[in-house]
Amino acid sequence: MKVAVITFPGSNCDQDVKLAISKSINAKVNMIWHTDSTLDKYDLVVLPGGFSYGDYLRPGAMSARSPVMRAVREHAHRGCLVLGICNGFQILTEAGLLKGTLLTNRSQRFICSPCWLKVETNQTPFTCLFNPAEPVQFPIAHGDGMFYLPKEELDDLESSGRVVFRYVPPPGVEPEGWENPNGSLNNIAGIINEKGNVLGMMPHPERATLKRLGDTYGTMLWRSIEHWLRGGI
Amino acid sequence: MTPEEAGLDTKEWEELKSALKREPNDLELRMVGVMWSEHCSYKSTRSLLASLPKDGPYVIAGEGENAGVVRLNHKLGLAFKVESHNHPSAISPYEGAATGVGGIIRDILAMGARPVASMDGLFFGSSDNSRNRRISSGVVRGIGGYGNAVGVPTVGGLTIYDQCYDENPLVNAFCAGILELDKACSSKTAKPGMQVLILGARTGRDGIAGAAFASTGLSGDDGANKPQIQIGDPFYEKLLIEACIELLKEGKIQAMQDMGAAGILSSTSEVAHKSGNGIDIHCEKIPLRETMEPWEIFLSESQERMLLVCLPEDIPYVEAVAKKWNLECALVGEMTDTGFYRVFNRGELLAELPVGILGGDSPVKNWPSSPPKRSASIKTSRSLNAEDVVTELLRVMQHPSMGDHSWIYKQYDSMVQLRTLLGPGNPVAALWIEGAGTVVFSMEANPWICAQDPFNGTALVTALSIRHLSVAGADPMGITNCLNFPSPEIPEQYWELEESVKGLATAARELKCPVVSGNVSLYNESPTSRIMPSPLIVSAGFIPEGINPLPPKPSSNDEGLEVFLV
Amino acid sequence: MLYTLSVLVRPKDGVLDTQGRAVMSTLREMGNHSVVDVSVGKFIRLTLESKDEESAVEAAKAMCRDLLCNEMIETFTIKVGDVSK
Amino acid sequence: MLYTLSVLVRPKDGVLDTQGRAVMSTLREMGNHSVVDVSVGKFIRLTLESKDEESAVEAAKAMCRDLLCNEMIETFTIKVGDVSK
Ligand SMILES: Nc1ncnc2c1ncn2[C@@H]1O[C@H](COP(=O)(O)OP(=O)(O)O)[C@@H](O)[C@H]1O
Repeated sequence: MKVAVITFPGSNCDQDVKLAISKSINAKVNMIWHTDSTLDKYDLVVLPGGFSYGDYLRPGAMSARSPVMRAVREHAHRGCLVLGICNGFQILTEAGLLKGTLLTNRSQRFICSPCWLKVETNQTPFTCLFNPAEPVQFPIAHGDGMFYLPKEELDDLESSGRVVFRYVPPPGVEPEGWENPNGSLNNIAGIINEKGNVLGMMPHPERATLKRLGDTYGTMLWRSIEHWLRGGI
Repeated sequence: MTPEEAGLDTKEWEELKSALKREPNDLELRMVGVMWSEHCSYKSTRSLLASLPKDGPYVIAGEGENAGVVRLNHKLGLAFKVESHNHPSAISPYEGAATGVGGIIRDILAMGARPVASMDGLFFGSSDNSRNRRISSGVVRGIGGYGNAVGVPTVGGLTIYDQCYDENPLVNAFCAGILELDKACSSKTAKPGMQVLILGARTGRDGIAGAAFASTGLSGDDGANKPQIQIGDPFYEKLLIEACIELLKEGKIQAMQDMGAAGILSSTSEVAHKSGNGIDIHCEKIPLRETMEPWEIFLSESQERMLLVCLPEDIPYVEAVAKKWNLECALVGEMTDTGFYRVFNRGELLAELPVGILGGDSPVKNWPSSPPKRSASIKTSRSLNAEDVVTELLRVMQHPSMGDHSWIYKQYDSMVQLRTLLGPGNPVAALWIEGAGTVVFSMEANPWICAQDPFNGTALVTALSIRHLSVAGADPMGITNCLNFPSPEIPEQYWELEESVKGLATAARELKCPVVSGNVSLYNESPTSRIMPSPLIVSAGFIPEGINPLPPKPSSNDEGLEVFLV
Repeated sequence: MLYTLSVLVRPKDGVLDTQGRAVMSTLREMGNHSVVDVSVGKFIRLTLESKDEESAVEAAKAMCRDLLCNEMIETFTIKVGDVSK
Repeated sequence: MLYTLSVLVRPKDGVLDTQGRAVMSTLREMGNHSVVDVSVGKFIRLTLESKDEESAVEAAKAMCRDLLCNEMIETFTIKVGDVSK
């Protein structure tokens, strides 16, 4: 399996993603520079987290217009897999590859903390090995993670089952009075496109991969992708 | 410009003239004024700091470098340092704290290390007023805003509240980096004939003479200090880090220096002085954002710039890497064997000073020292009954300094780079270093004890910090420290500083944990208040690979286990 | 000819303007009870080379659509000159 | 009476405009070579209750000093009405 991790100026989780993937599955991971214009022969393209272009203007706005994004778009149109994590998710929405936008957290503050998620569907290449009944824990670290989409489109997203990850209260905490960390509509933490090959998520699976750092729920995401690419679902 | 305006007293002015055997011109005078300021020259503390133990089994580089370096194994080293950004943070909390983080990161980078972790020591006023709230929220946002974006995790810190910081908040920024020992960088390795480049941002009129500003008390009139503030751009810094590391990997940097206080002037004169050479700088080659006078160019503290010293044949390579990362790169001068610091503008010689005058041979100041007369109200011992103990304990526990600081560290990315074993919220911070083992940091301060007894207080804080390492199972490697004090010009205050340094030296020596780097911030006082002696200590420890690190965190399964007091 | 244009970008409606709401509540906490609404947007000043004013405005419009404004959540207005002058 | 005021906050001349620098280089990379300068600031629209225009402007000025503008690095201008209209 061949993976491309794109480095935009200001990306800072690119090496982390590479490390997490290499430690979890049998994959060759290449770093791709934002000015490159081709992305042939990759099974998975990852847009990593960070502060590309310093989050200036709007997070992800400038990266979405960089040369490599044309290749990412073609790659997505061919039906190949694209994963955007955190800033990568913001870039995918700015590039129009995913619906919606990520607004500044309701608290107006950056939040770095562990976070519980429900996997809404395992009918995607990214989640096929997850058990939707079991919540998982991926950390979040962002200032702009409040998912927003106008009402009709949001309803459409929900009814077509394209919400993949949702924030849920930590185990033992009552949903009553609980608020998601950033104010996201419908507690949305990650969504997929209509075709089902482009996933964007605010939480960081690569930060929940290495055993010595704690939980390893993230490994399941990498293994799902590997499993799906081998033809299983 | 008079000598006084340049910040020189009569004695210094006489010394300068006799060293030069002539009167300096305007530009020279300004340059000397800044380099002889407290902030750049350590003139009040140089002799005190000489007593600190500096050598130990782990130490590779210490004195006179941008940061201390200790050895983890035969391949890898750890560079670390803490630095104050107190005055700028008081004036403009967000920008001041942010550029503090940026500056210490560049110090670590200058050793040839990749910055891997930050910590912040914050001392805020305790009075509940809008100014204090503005300062604390601005500082925290600034530290997060810079650290998060630049991709260096903030893995711990310390927050102290006391009224003495109402007017004089303190922001101490710590950073650590990992380097390959055979690629370590130093300003000592520059040689005549090598080229001098500035990599990074253009120079503008920000933070001019900030170093001199940091060497005086706050005037109370914020307005007057306004133009001196620098603006940080973590995005640009991230590019600068990556570009420098790429160049280091390829061995294209012979010597490197960050541009901190007194910008181009201090970085270039330090390289020349420490390597024992001379240097020629050509003013017109320095990329500017706006038209500026030569003295402004030399003193500007524009952020996100590094000084590189490279071999002539490597210049095209360096320029290509700069282009890739979209950074300005300009060849501005060359190392010489003249022993002189020379400034040219389009060939015209503007300044010519012996390198030593700028780089280190500034006159020292010996302030009078006298122990304060203890007021009778301070009792050294007092008998307490059980009830008193509970009351006192509750009083201490309710102090905001003991409170929950998670509102602060939740705003910091503590996990990026995937090394954080223990982040904020733990007694120590711990990082996993691939190919070496676990590095542990402990940051401590206790100004209240230091105010009672600066010698024992500082020794105690140092011992506490090192004890934290031992509890985590780590072998102490070295200490960095930030000495935050009020003006040394008052004999009682100078005495406190003296005692504190002695306390640090004694504890470090006894506990065999050498002081590898540090920073002094004096004049933390306003017309109406001064800070308590506030030395801050960070110690670094190591647990080699293969040894089971860090005792497990207490958990509910521990019920029934016995507790020992050792 | 060099033209200076002011691009004013505003959040589309009150619901989305979390920053505006945060600023308003801070302003009120600080004692400014007369404030009834705050919206926080961007003021982007462009200086560009163009043959005439009309094409300068057209160019700016295109830049707004392509980059400066996210039309899902924001609206923009272009004014000739620097509106802050 | 209700007054609407436009507050335009800009990076001070000479102060590094980190956003403007990044936006300009992206605009140019996208092919807008005619752009020679970009500055990114804030457009804050305030609506407030006031007895007359003059005191509305005075109130807005105070809010700028206290919160909306960091005069160390920014300058502000207040215009009566919504400049984006
Ligand atoms: N300014 C800060 N930045 C990051 N972490 C902080 C900060 N202040 C406190 N912390 C974290 O909060 C925890 C408790 O802080 P503190 O009460 O000062 O420490 P302790 O009581 O363990 O000496 C520590 O783990 C520390 O790392």
